[in-house]
Amino acid sequence: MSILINKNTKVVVQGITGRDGAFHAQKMKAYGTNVVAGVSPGKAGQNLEGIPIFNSVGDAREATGANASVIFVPAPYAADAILEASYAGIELVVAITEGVPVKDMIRVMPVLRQRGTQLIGPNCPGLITPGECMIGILPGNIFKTGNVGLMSRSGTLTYEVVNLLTENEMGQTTCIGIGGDPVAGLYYQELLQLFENDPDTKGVVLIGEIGGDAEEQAARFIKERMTKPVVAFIAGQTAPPGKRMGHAGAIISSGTGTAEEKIKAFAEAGVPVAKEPSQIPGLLKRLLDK
Amino acid sequence: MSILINKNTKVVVQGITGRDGAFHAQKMKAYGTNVVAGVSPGKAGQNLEGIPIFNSVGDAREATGANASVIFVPAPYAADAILEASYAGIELVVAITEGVPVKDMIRVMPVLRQRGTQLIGPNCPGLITPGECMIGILPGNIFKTGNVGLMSRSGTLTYEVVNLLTENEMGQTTCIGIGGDPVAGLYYQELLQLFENDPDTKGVVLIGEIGGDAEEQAARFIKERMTKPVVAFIAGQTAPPGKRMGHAGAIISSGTGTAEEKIKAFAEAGVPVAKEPSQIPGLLKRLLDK
Amino acid sequence: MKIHEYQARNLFRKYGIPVPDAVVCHTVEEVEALVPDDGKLRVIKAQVHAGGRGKAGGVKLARTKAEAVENARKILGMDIKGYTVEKVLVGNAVDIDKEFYVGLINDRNNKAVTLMVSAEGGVEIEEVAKVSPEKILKVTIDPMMGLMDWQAREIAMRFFPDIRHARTAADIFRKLYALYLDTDSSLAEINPLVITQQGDVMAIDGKMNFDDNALFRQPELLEMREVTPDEQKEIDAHAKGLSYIKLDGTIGCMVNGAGLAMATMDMIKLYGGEPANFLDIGGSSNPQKVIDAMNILLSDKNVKAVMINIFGGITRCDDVAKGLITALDQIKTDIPIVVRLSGTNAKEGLEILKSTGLPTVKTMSEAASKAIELSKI
Amino acid sequence: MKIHEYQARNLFRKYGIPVPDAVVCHTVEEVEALVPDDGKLRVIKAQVHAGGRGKAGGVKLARTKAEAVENARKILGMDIKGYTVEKVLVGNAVDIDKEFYVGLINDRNNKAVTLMVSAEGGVEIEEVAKVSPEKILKVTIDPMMGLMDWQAREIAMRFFPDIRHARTAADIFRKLYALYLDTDSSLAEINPLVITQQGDVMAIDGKMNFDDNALFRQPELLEMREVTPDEQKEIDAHAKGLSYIKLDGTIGCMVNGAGLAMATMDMIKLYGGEPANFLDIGGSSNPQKVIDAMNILLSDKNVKAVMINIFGGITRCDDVAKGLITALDQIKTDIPIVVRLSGTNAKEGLEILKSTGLPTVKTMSEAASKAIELSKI
Repeated sequence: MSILINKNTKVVVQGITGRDGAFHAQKMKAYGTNVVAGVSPGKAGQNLEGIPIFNSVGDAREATGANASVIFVPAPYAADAILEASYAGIELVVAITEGVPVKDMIRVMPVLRQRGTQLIGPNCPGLITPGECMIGILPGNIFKTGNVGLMSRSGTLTYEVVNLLTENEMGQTTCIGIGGDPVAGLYYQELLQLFENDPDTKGVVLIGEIGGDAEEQAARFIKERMTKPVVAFIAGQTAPPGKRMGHAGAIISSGTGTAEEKIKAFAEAGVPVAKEPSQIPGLLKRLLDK
Repeated sequence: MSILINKNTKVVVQGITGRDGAFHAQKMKAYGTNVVAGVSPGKAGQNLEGIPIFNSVGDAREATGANASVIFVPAPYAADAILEASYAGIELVVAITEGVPVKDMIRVMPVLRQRGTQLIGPNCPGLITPGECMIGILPGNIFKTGNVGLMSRSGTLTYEVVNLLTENEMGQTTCIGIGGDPVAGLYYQELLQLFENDPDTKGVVLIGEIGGDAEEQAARFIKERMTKPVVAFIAGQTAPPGKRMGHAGAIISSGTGTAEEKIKAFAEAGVPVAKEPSQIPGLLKRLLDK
Repeated sequence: MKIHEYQARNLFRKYGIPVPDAVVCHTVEEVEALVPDDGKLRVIKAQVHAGGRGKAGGVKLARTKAEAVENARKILGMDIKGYTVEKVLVGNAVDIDKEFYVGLINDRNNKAVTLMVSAEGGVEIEEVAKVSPEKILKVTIDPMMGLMDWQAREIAMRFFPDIRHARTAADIFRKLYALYLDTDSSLAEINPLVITQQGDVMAIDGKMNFDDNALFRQPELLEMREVTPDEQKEIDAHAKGLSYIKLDGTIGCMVNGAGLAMATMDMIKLYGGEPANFLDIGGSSNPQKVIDAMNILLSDKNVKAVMINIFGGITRCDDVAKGLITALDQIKTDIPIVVRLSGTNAKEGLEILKSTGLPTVKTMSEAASKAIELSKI
Repeated sequence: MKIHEYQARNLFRKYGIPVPDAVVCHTVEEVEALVPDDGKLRVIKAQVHAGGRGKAGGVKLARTKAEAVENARKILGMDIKGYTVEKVLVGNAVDIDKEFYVGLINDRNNKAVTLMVSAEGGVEIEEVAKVSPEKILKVTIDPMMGLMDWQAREIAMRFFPDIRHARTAADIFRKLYALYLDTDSSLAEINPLVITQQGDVMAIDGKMNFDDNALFRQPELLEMREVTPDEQKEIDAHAKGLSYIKLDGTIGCMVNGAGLAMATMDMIKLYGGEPANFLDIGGSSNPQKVIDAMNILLSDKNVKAVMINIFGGITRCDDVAKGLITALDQIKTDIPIVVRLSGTNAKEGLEILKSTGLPTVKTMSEAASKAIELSKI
């Protein structure tokens, strides 16, 4: 078992003829993901290394039964691509695109809610259920099947942590990069709930960042609802207030969103917070062995 | 029994300090309608002949438990008033205001659908359950309790017909003026369904007009779903194509919406169509006596 | 409210919808002055608020400037369905490869705006709708999201196999929708939208109507308004709180309420007469309104008898009767008038009117028969 | 992106939000020339991208023109939190009866724009939020419907008992929201919004930030952009595909990925050092990027050692190693450099780097300790 995606997930790649879209479509396929279609308006009938291309997500879904999509279209058009997927009936949309205006995402959100579309991202590396399905730009080779669930706002930091887990023989059910943007799709709480419900997930790693109060909310959620152990890590403890650290999401403002507050919230929820990534496997193992 | 309103309906009057609002609020109260509140921003604490005035529909609803509202505010602000009522949790909104831009109504519709608000109008005379509750500008004295349901796109034509029914001792369960605007709230089909479900309603009178295809759709609905007898009348048989007859809704265009087509549709549904209003009571009586 | 093709064209241009170059001319002299002598093929089109101007000879081609002047001379001043042609649009003709229809309309059933596209462009869409409705693609536009990029593109790709054409067409759909919303339009058509032999996608002819209820917030549209004398009469009536439409019969009618007014006209016809007009005086017993209404009514020389049909609702019939007496005192006319009063306090009202010696009746049917009878004397 | 108060003021004006009369002056001479000698009370305010300018002496009152000139002289050229004051706003002082706070912000939790209003205006809203959050009314704006008329009025009526004030305030809320949307804003504040003793409602001071991701479609905002030298460095880095923020420590770091870069800085601190910067080179093994990054890094004279922290994902570590060699060949520096490679093909990468003689390690912890150690030599 896993959450959100598995070997039955059928993926359509939006923007498959772009540089990144083409590259990662092939990477996903090589990993074993069931990439059933690509979308590129005006290129219907062509194919990319055997992946058939359609004019629209609607056409792709009708022809292939795709139920998940991954978006590589440029930022100015990304929100529209999300809408297209949602209206076409795609259940899970993974938006890799970086730099999507916040206003566009705010506009999209009510539609997704109404239509019951689940969104990961934008500005995220995607998600993976090791050995079954990888959607996005994750380096599949560092993941390993197992019983740890992982969610993170960062990219390479996630890989760093996954690598440590894998090196310590702690494989993963599903790992999700939720993206660092201020307004994004599925967030810690929804994913924590999914991991709580997934029988194969025995423990969860939560990788947070400064900015916002998503980690504080996650901490409260864990305290109230989670029975499974969670270990956290917060990046950006030394970041100066008001400075952007690469992600639009990582701004400390209004006196909330500091690493101290987040660490305190986790402490109150009984969630151990690793001082450095290398402590994570050990902290989690201790809780799992209890 | 009746549909939509009865003696338990609590009405708030939006725009109660305007000329029409004040006049008809008192008329409604005089008829016996339970007018519990009026709204006029900035005039909270005042009252109109004992009807307490509030700053907003939200305040009025909270204080009085109003579950229906009637709108007399001027056309440019009418759609906003409908939204205010809907967001305040009012279940039935009756918009009397004439001249509301169609674009405003189109904008309002999805909100009403999402929030489950029922709308009558705009540009309508309102509705009445004789002896229990009158919301709008209907002349209460011509109505009489009984078992005929009536719905109409016109104002005075409705009174004409009601008067004939009443003179013929055929009282009414509920009479609704649905308004003549191109985009309006509850329409024939929804109301036919409500009358079909109302045990006290034994037969229905449908008064239509040229323009649109609401009557054709109603005819299909009657054929497929109604067990109770319906008698129809269509105004505007002599109207020249393309001319506006007072209501924005009464335009014949694109070769649909003519009286002939509507009459044909009713004939196919087995619904007798009166040639002139005075035939209506007789036609209905014959069906009820069967 | 309607506008001319050239006005729709200006709006299209303002919104970035491509149209061929053209000039509006009011006189033959203007055509001489404004149309260059460059040997280009041009189209001269009458600008009137009437359909079917092509069949009426209001659209002509010109291969030379001389021919353009000649044809403009023929069209200017021409009568098309009762409208005199006061302007022509002289535009560059384009080499059309394929024609399409694009339209936006307020859709009563879906309570939203509907986009219609058809590959049967250049002909009357009403005909297409009747004969082969399956050839018109109809898409309801979500009022919350508008016409989305992907959606416009998906629709365009069904009609334009070349993606470049499809992208331009999608862009035109979206711009037309923006124009439609911004101007409180009730109908916006491009017919035809064409692909030229040079591969350009552009709007050749356009039509727009607007929601009269929204004109209060559309000052720019009001400036474009042009009215015929008949329309002016209707507008003047509206300003007085009356709704008036002239028709061709002999029985003038004055009614309170639009539905009842239509039913009154129908009844006149049913009883063998022909209504001279639609006239709704609304819900008021104000004598001035009755005077205004009667004046408008009687200015129509075809009227041989008048039927006044009032149903008393909130307004009581006795009040209406008093208003009628004041009004009829001021209006001296030989045209016979039948008054029907019914509803609230009808008895009292009829009693009051007895003194006038006017024929009074209690039902619509009686009123109609009586008026027809009197019109034939 | 941030703009100055006077720029926000211009935007307010454009959207019909009332503001007091004022002029922007760059020099004392401009103040002499532009400020009339009318005896009106004026406020001279430093225009800098820093908060707390009042406390820093950047805001002064002037009762006469002479005093205005004098105070402008004091403020122009002043240093506020590292920013030199190059402009002052000289505006008419108003007689304030009551002050309010109004703000719009992108709300992560509700995934919508939130309107905040407080009767505690004129002070730092962050303080109010900390001390008495119940004094701030927060309303999430439905992205579909926007800030509706009735809603703005209802909110305004809670703060302004006089309906005339409430209507003006509601109007200001709606205009501010329109401005916010149109400009892809991420923060728009009026603080304070005041009622004057004359009964006018107006915006006295304003602040706006904008979504950098949307600047591509906001050419007017780009024209307003003013950057400090430090910001320029960050912008230049961004243009090269790098994300750079200068800090005050001695350990320069170069990392792929923002989260990992932050974790790297944290680790340096954890191990007793101080990071000199945040520098994310993104996901690429392009040697040019490494060269650019190193050049930026080493331009900071405080840097005593460099820690390169690369996690190979899709990008393989051996490719990165090759890029590093090319880059380090071109950069001659005495500053010690520690390289950490991990992830995909880390072994091969480390092998390749051996030839360079650079200290290479496999974990972040090792890299941090080593870099700190080398920085102290």
